[in-house]
Amino acid sequence: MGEQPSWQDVLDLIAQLNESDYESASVQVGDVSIRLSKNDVGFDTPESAGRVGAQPLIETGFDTPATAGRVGAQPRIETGFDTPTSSATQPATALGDTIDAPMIGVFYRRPSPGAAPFVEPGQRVEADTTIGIIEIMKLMNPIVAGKAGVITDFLVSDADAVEFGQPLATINTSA
Amino acid sequence: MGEQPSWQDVLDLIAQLNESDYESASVQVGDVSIRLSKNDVGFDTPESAGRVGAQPLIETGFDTPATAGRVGAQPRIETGFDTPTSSATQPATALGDTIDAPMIGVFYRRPSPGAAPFVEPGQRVEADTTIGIIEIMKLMNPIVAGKAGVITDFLVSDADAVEFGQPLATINTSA
Amino acid sequence: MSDVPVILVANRGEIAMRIIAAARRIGASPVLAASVADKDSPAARAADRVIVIGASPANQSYLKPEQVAQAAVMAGAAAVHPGYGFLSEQPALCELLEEEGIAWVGPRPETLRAVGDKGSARQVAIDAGVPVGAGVEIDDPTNVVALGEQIGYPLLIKAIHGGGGRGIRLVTNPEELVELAPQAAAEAVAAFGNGALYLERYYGRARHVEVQVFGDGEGNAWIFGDRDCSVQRRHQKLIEECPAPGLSEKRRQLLHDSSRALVKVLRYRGAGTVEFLVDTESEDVIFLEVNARIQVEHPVTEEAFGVDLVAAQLLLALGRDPQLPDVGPVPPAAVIEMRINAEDPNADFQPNSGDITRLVWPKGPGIRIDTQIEEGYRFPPFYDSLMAKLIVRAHNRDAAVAAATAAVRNVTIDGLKTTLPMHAYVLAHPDFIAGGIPTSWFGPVWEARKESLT
Amino acid sequence: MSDVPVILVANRGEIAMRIIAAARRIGASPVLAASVADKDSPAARAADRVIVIGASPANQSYLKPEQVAQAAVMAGAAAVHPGYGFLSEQPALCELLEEEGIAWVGPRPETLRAVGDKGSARQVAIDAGVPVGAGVEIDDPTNVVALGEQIGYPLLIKAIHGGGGRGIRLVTNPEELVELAPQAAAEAVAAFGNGALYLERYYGRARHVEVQVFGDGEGNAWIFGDRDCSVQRRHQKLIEECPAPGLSEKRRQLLHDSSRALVKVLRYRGAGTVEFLVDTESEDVIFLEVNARIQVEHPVTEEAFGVDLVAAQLLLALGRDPQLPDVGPVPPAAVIEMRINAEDPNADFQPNSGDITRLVWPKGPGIRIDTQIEEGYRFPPFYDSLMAKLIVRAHNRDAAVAAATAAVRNVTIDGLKTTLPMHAYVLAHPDFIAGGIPTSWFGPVWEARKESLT
Repeated sequence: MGEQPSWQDVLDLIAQLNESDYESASVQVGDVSIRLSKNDVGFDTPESAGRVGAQPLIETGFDTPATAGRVGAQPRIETGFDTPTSSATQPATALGDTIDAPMIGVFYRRPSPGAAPFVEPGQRVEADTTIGIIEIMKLMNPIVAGKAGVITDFLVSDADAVEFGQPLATINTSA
Repeated sequence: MGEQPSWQDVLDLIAQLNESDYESASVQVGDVSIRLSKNDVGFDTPESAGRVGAQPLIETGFDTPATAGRVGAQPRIETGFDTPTSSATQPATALGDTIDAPMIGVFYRRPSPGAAPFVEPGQRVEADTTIGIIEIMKLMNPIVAGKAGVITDFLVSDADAVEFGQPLATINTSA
Repeated sequence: MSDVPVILVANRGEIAMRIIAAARRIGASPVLAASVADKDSPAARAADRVIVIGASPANQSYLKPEQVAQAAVMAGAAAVHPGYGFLSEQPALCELLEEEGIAWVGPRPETLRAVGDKGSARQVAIDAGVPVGAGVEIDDPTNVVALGEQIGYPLLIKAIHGGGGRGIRLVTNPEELVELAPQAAAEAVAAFGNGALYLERYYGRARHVEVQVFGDGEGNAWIFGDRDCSVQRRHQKLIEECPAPGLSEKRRQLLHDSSRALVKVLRYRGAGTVEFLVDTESEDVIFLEVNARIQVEHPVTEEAFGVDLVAAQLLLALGRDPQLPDVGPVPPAAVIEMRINAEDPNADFQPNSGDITRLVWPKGPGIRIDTQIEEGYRFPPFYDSLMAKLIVRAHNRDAAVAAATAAVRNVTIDGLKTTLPMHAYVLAHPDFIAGGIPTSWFGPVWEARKESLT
Repeated sequence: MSDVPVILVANRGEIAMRIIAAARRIGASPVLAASVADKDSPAARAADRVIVIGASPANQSYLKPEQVAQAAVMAGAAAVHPGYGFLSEQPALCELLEEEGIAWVGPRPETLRAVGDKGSARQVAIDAGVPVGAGVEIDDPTNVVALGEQIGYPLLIKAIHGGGGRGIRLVTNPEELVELAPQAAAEAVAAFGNGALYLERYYGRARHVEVQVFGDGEGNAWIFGDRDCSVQRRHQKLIEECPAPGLSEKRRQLLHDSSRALVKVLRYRGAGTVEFLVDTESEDVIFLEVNARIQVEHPVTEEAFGVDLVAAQLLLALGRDPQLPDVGPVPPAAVIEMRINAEDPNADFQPNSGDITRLVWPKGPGIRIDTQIEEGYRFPPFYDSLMAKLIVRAHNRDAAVAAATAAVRNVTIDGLKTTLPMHAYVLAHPDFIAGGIPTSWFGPVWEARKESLT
């Protein structure tokens, strides 16, 4: 959602949500935050996000402030992985699917230094196409795409350390 | 939302939400925050009530959960006193003003047992009209209305213990 | 009426939290008497019930004996704990409660009176055989040499009708005394309408050492060691520790025996503190006063000896066994308390109030935090600046200083200026690490630091 | 690279919080290696950085040496603390880290191997002159009377190739032994393909007493007293205390001296525990095993002696002075730890997971809470059921039991079933109050309670 919603958008959304079956709803777009609840459990403060009842109906996919503010100086890339709801509600056509690291380690896009990359952005892959290697304590593990589509971008550089679940690349599965 | 919602926008929203099934609602747009609750449980998390940022723009006047849920078995009547924002935004014609206890003690509506009450509901009072007595450790303190108007109701019974700031009576100052 | 006794907590802040915890420990029901400003405070939420006794300023709420007594009646309280400060040493509330048959968690009103006045407290100490400061009234300001010799130098000339630090002169030798005494008399006549003067020995490099006592009200005493509270700024304690470091066995015994004698003479009831001045330049030990209440710094004693003094106070007030052990004069641990105040140590300790936006406490063995504040708490402007007490225990003093240093480094309080930088500085100072600094130490040291920074 | 050493915390839950606190205490930077389930946990928020090492199940994350080692490399860790459980006693991770030049917070890999196997641990104990249980192999199952006399009754017949409790028979007299030995041999052939049998003395009413050691890696030991962990259900400790109550001076010395001898023989490095079986029906004391890690119950020792064992582990691993004092055999306080598990004691201790909707801890002197949980925390189903440790310290055991009772009463955990009711019951039981119950005590007592309720 590039632009901020208008006031009418908010009213429409509330009307729409009221007709829905959701017990509670939380919508945040930039500075605009809307939270609704049909039961008496109510909403969570930022501190509690990720805990009780903190499954937001819609979220923009960034880290919540509670998380982002607390992990210290080392920046992390953890864009919403392990949150099934977010990928479920992400418009696939807009952001595309991601290929996530199945293990912690060092990601290589090439079979060996100086060699050509396994795949390049724009290239079509099948589910079993190797897109890179993750090295963990000297062990090399080929990483396959896991789904068919066109690789649209790599989200990590060659020889980057990656954590488990970290998105490695985006893939357009509709293409 | 570049512009802040107008007051009419807020009223519209409240009207809409009132017809909805929501027990509670929270809308925040920039500095404007609207939180509504149809029951007395509300949606504040207990920790946040009464603290930073917990000054609701509009509140329906019940106890916040932090107070209501935690004070134990003894019920209290503390309808929003000491919250200047609430009285400032309360539509005077709807709820009426209150006359609040200026001290802790035992409230008496009569000068002595068996005597007629100082005032009855429906009666017109001036600012200096005595409406009762508060006894504190054997000391009797006359309580005056503090504003002119018509007493619409007494909120405590004769010989009730009252706390500082507790509303004793409602008064219609427009009448 | 249930059989769970109600304890009315007639205080606020960290000590209200502390009393509530003690009430819960003994199975009682804590009810908080709160001002409007505190009616939704963490202590209010921790209590079983809150009774709003008055407006936010303390002189319209916490300092009103009738309002507190009324709340005690409304709460059906079995006992009222006044904490420290406010009405804790005033006979007025104590007596109002006695009339209502509600127990007062503290000494008898006559004890409060006997120790509440400097003159009468001094007389009680003399009666108990406790060493008091040498002092003598001047009959003739032009004939003072013999009196000066009697007291010893340095000494202070004080106007008897002065007060609050006014009308005091420091004299270091007989020549000064002869010169200044007549001037002081004349000035006292002009300032106070009365020229009466008093000579008192001055201890410029004395420590503040106090003894924790607990009396059964019949003359028997538990003595829970001593505390050093010499890190002071303008008579405000900043850091306290238990035991007092570097006391000789003889001095320690004098302090403890003197305190025990005072408890006996007063038939003292409950927790109290006997404060002494312990000179570092002579062998003198001087009685200062009796604090007839629980003190801010009581946790260092609790942690050092493994006791719960506040629970013991409540039990005694309810007519039960306070469940206190007999202990030796020196505890098996060293404990340091740092008072974290909402004051800016780099701006003359100016108090500030506002929102605590982030709060992280250190964790781990031997760390205790006594506080009311929490993340999001709005620190109110109406009351004193004590935010929290950070208490650290270790097996000996060196380890306690190291642990305290680490603990201070690992506190985060955002939103307000606090005294934490001052604590970090003092804990790292070789004089403090050596132990046994006098009360006059902090002021110039902190000033010198300020100057070294500019 | 900064000069602040990074400590990788390779664990979760309360022990992760504990290690993070110790890292902060020594001025190090804690980085948490977390599974996906724990990446936003309170421990994750308390750390300076979180590295996601694998999926939620422990066998895909916390139990993978390569993944933890990789995280240590990525973190730039100076040392890795494995906590307890998981990889804490596995040489594998230790050795991977050694190759990378990263310190392992624990004993050397050869020590882990030497004490990790029952047989080799027994041999080490014998070499150190530590009493081990009497045991003898049976050559001829039809000729066992002399062997039975050698061991003493009651005794156990064990199939050497059995395991997991199978192939074990309890024998109380020679006649039973003569009758059962040939049967057991035949059954062992049938069940395990090998009829070899072993006789071992059986202690039906023994206590579990353990000694906390800390070795400098050169053969020298600090001994930090003993702990009694006899309140057990199916070999799971429920309540631990320090010191072990009612030990004679002679027995205590045997336990401590044996532990010191083991440290010397092993040139043991860091914190460890030597577990013993202490019989209540004889004078026997039997070595059980060495736990080559920090233990769940280490806080009772820390609180009793005023030390920080986890900080000491980190300091030693970083090549620094662990800053530990020499202490006497008996601490100056009594401390009790209650393990609060997410288990329903009224439903066969069935574990449960879910949301903690309300959480209130008791406060006051001598109370320490080691936990990761907080209000709103979703207790995950993937790991063990330990939610929190409630640790209470007082000046003696009676006061500690009373304080523990009050503390348990003042815990509120809503949303999950916990073992709190079990703790309340045990703390009020005259056998526990008397002290010195055997490990066989809890099972039948809890069963009897259940039956008395129905």
